Amino acid sequence: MIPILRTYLARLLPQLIALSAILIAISMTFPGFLNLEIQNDRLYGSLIDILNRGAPVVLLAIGMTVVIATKGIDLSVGAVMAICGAVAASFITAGHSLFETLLITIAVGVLCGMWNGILVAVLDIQPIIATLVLMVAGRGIAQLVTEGAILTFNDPGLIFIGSGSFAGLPMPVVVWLVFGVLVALLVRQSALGMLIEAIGVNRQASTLSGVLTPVLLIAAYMLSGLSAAIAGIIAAADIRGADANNAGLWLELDAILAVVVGGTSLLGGRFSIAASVLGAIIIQAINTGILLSGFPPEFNLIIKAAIIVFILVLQSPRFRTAFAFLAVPRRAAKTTEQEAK
Amino acid sequence: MQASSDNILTAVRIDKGFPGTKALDKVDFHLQRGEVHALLGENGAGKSTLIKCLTGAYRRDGGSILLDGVEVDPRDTFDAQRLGIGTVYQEVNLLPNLSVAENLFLGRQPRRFGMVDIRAMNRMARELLSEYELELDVTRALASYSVAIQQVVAIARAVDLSGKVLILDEPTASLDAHEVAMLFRIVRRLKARGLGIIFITHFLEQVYEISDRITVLRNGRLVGTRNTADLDRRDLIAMMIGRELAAEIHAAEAHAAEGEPRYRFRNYGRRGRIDPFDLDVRAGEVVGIAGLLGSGRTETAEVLFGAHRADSGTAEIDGRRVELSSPRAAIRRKFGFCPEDRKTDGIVGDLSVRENIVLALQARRGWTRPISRAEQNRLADLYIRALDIRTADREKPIKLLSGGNQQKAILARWLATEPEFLILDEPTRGIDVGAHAEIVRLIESLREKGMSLIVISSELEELVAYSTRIIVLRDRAHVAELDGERITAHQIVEAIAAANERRAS
Amino acid sequence: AELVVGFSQIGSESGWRAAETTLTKQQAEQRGIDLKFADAQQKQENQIKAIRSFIAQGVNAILVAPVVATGWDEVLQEAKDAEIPVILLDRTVDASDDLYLTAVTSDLVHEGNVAGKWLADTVAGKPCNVVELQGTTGSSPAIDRKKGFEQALSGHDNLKIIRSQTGDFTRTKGKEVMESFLKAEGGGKNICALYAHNDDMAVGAIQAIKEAGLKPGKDILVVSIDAVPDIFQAMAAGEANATVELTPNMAGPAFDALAAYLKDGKAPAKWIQTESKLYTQADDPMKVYEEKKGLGY
Amino acid sequence: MKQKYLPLTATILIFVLSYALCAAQYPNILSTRVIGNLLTDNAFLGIAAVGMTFVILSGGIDLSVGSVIAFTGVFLAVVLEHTSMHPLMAFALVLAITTLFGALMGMIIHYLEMPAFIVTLAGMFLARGMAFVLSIDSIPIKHPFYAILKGLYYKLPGGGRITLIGGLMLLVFAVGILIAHRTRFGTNVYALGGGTATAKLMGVPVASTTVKIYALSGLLAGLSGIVFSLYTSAGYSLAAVGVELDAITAVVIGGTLLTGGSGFVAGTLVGIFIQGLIQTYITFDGSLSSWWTKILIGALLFAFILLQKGIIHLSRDARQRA
Ligand SMILES: Nc1ncnc2c1ncn2[C@@H]1O[C@H](COP(=O)(O)OP(=O)(O)OP(=O)(O)O)[C@@H](O)[C@H]1O
Ligand SMILES: Nc1ncnc2c1ncn2[C@@H]1O[C@H](COP(=O)(O)OP(=O)(O)OP(=O)(O)O)[C@@H](O)[C@H]1O
Ligand SMILES: [Mg+2]
Ligand SMILES: [Mg+2]
Repeated sequence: MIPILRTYLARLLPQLIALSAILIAISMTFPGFLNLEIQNDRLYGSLIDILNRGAPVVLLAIGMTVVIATKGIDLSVGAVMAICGAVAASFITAGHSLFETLLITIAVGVLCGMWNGILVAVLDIQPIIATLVLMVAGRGIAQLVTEGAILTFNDPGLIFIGSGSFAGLPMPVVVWLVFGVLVALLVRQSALGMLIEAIGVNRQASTLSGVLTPVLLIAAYMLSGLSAAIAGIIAAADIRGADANNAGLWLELDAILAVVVGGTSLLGGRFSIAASVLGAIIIQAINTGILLSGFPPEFNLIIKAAIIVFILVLQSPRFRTAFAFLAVPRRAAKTTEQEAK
Repeated sequence: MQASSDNILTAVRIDKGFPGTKALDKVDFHLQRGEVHALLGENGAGKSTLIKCLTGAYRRDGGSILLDGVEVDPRDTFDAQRLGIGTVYQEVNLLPNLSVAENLFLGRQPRRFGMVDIRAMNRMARELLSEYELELDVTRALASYSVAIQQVVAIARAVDLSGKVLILDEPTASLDAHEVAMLFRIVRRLKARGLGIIFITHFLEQVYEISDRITVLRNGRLVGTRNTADLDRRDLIAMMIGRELAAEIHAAEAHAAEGEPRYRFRNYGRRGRIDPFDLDVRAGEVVGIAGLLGSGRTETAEVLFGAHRADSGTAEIDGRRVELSSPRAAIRRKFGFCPEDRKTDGIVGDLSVRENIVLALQARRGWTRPISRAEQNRLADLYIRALDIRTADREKPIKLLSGGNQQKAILARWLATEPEFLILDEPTRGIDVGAHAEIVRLIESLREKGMSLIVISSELEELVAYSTRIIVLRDRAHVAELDGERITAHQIVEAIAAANERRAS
Repeated sequence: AELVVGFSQIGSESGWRAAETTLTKQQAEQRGIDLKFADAQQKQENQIKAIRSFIAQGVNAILVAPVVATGWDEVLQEAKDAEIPVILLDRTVDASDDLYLTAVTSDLVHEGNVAGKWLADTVAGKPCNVVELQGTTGSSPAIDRKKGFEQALSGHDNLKIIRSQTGDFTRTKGKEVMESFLKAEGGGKNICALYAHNDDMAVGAIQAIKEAGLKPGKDILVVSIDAVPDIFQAMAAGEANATVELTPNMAGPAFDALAAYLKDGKAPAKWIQTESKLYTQADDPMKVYEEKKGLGY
Repeated sequence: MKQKYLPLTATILIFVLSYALCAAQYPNILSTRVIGNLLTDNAFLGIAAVGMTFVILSGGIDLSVGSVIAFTGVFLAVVLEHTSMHPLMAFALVLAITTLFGALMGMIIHYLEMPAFIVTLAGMFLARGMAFVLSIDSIPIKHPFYAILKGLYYKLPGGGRITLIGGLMLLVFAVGILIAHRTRFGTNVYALGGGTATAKLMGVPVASTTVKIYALSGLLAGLSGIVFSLYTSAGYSLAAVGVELDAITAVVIGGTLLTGGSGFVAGTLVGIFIQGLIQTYITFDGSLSSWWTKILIGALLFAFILLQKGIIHLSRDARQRA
């Protein structure tokens, strides 16, 4: 167990370092940043805000990771979020029960994912373009549902998902934690993870080895649709209304960024859900840090770009090899250790 | 070893390490003007790595390179080309999306008024290829031609680039006898012109046919350099593998299989790929498939395995009709298929050797029943040992293995599924002598255990050694079947020639 | 013959704009006008394309809700050359005023000013720290509503804008940014008032204030702009204090002016300014809510 | 006909077909005005898409073009307003900046081995951020030289115009086609798309080619920004949001594979026209709500891709049978 834990930590090390660096940097400019207190049975503080506000991107990143691992990309997640938010709001206001609403919404999200998956796996359309179709049309569909307005609702159950709390944590955090753990267990305790990585690296060789490529590809996009549905529900529940115009707008880029910051290659193959979640949290930490910093908003983008470039440069393979001499003694130690076994 | 003034290329104490591997350890290498110098060694000995260091594709860790007595340091392959070193790297290394002509003249296209003169380029390309007896539409994408043709194009390009040195890393792996002969004619001509030629291969006949001197590497170290004439085959093999080889491919013994055919294909085929054919395979039988390049051998295998769905005919196993509509369906029937093009159809490059080995087995079990890590390790170790796959450890990404070792890992992938019907398309391509003999032995033992095998190979000697029957292909059709006494290399050549004559007339 | 009017709308980025679109279509229908609607998806180039193709189709008049003030001279000149009158809706442009018939807009700076005045009057000299939720960085409502508000505050040294960040005109961002304001300002204790460039952000921010355990409307005064239905609900609940109306019915006056112009060539005034009416909790918010909620907000 | 021209031919066929269909419904679409507009209105997009074509052919992607266009516009507006620099001088300056910006991204992509998607995404944030810092206001450009440039057009019979910028786009396409198919650099671009590792082994100067590709894309994005500033006579930091996606779509509709290595610059022009046609059709129709507009654009995009696939598939089958 311990060696597995160690390889796990080694995988996540760059992300953990980046996150700590950002948190430290923020807390130096804004002293109260690390404070946590309990208020109304709920943890309260900027750190919790990061986890909470990061929920949509974390969720999207979880699905996106799997899609990217298959060498795909899903640009439609933002639009699917909007669709699902709109569907949830319209069902709950039409008097359906919370359970029915959630079920339908999730079904819609999964269906959207399936559509993408079929375009990619069966019609063999390139993922960027295949999902661009739904990215463009999806927001229209969402607006069709809400007729361009913000569809507000008062159902306490649905609102609870957005702003309630469980065991001291805001519900969105609980949701993504549970979802992330479930997905990670699903892919790593079954053979899905390896098969998906195989498809991402060499689809043809995988098919020839008997891997059920089309089905797994479709499943990957369906998972992404599911993540987007949950993210959409949370986003709508958070503001007690479905904003089809703006929900999830450009979030697909943040999600992709999160996956890359998490160290998963856009060329497919090896992936780590946990690292992507950390990536999303890093991005949210940057956003929250910018908000707390009090800089005028015209600097937001520049600050964000600079920090991202910095993190990516630190992570880039070249940079790492350039500083490989730092790691050499450690690696040598590891080999001798292995030989000793 | 004296540094003769005749040396055109001298490499001194070349070092190259990869994480976990010392690929080259102070290797010296001297290439003379007007000689063909064979560079030999087992899979993973470091041959390709040495080549890549010489041509700047890898940065060497240490050592120096002299070209014509002048120290050079090619920073990249472009540099090496400018210095007059033309290279064919091991895997076909041309660009499939470019036209044949563009591949030939990439980076040195003829220009007029600053623009590339496409017409002149195509004309030059046709002229260049006519030396190789190839009449191609040079404006078509390279991908539309077979691996063999691509290989010839790669050779043509390298030869044209080599002002001083020509390096050929297993250029003959996917060529048949005819093309090899043609290549050798060209090599001799270049040699007469005073070029130095480095030639890497695992075919020892070819070594003796063409080379003047031999340098052997083992585990990244120089074993020695000898005159070919002074070194007999046994000693050479001993130099390469560090021990005596029990026996090389032994002579054929007739082993006709008994009993009813287990696998029965009737009128099986796919339009545009392979004409309908009948095929029966018994348990404990090896059916060899012979034919020239592009004769449809790979297509036969792919149709049998369901990689391309057959559009005519029926398949029966043990008398029961089966649909082999996809690789999955075939694998469910305990089929296995080791493809010819390992780079695109075989290896899953970024995954580890272990994962590559268990992939097909895992795919057959389905994703819900993962093979435990311990079991994966056991399988991987088992086959790494059984097939002698040279790798630092089982977690190494397979793309970092040498070509021959990748081939063995793919073979292991299928053996792990314990197939009953195994199709091997060029299983020994790029495999060293030692391993070659082992694979032949392996095929024998699988046959003895009652497995049915279909083996495609361009090496007739090898086919003759293990086949119980041989099918000869021509123009995408099965044209002859040899069995019993008639299984000899001579008969196969006859059958192909007869077919060719018929085509010619 | 039937009057054909092209309408180049910015897009559908908010409930307010959806209402404007709905009302424009309604108004056109009432007057028997054949309205050609083109949605520009927030892009000026699409608006220019739309106007050009309206000209190519030979419509009788064009309505434009320009996404940005600059860059219209050329295409307006083309319309003028083709003798098609152009009316600007809800935002003005930086072009010479003989290129269009009239502009039906509110005064964005004035809106900010009204909001600022209300705040200044309400706090009546007491010291008050204000946080500001800006609209989309660079958009003209964000720039002008900020300017107007700051003008109203100048001279009132008791009022200070302590934090100002963009909330992109959306509820989600409004809530998120407000959360960070609250954290940054001692859990909200230092904040006395919130000024949001639109109601949507205010609605989001109100939720953030509530979740932080404070009472919006009392602990923190909330003033915003647009007067969309949801803010009236909040006002009725005592959670918002004031809003400045931006009417979505710009098309009514525009069509009236157009009809007059086409009938006897009477050029209307170059600027038809809509009222920037201030609503407070005293204005029976529930009644206004009921009036507004069917308008497609 | 050659296999490799198939996607291009399919695209052209689809365009002609749909143009005919539109014209049958709205005869006005045949007017020279509409055709002139198609050129003028899409000029900036077309120019940016040429750069994008090269990037995609090489197997990369450039998400920064929209922001670079906005930055260019704001930069020009600020410079022309606050200094007495001649616009031509300002053009040269801004082109130098955007080219350098592109080259820098290319260097990061190559030397740090980072994926183009992410590097250019950061570039996108950075360029728009720079635009914001220069000015958040939209600034009109009133320089007389702009008026002169805008006065340059060729009047077609029927009221249409071939404007300077429309002509410039055609010129850029012509040069782009020449570079892609008639220069060593062009072949190297395709070579990178065929596989960087292989290209490297074949002696393609991968580093300099990559840098040049992104520099070219930066240059053309800058040029596109100049065209956009001529088009609107203004600089605005929120301009041209999402143009990169339009450009990518045009490139792909034009038959270029996003995986790189295969496609045509000329196809991109047809892709631009197809997109322009969709827009024109929707405004001529004029009955669609905002949301139906989006849905229809998505559906048409899908239909075009499907049609293209279908045509390629059919003709390939026909050939195999022949
Ligand atoms: N890029 C790389 N990274 C890590 N290890 C490598 C890399 N390339 C080669 N190796 C290792 O270096 C050793 C020598 O490989 P090389 O390809 O030179 O063998 P070879 O003699 O050409 O074998 P073959 O006959 O199979 O082609 C092998 O152990 C291989 O695994
Ligand atoms: N003359 C040709 N023109 C176009 N394509 C060809 C031609 N010959 C072969 N090919 C293609 O090249 C590929 C390889 O040919 P094929 O598989 O038939 O060879 P083979 O008989 O298996 O020989 P080998 O296994 O030695 O390559 C096939 O995809 C085939 O379609
Ligand atoms: Mg080798
Ligand atoms: Mg073959």
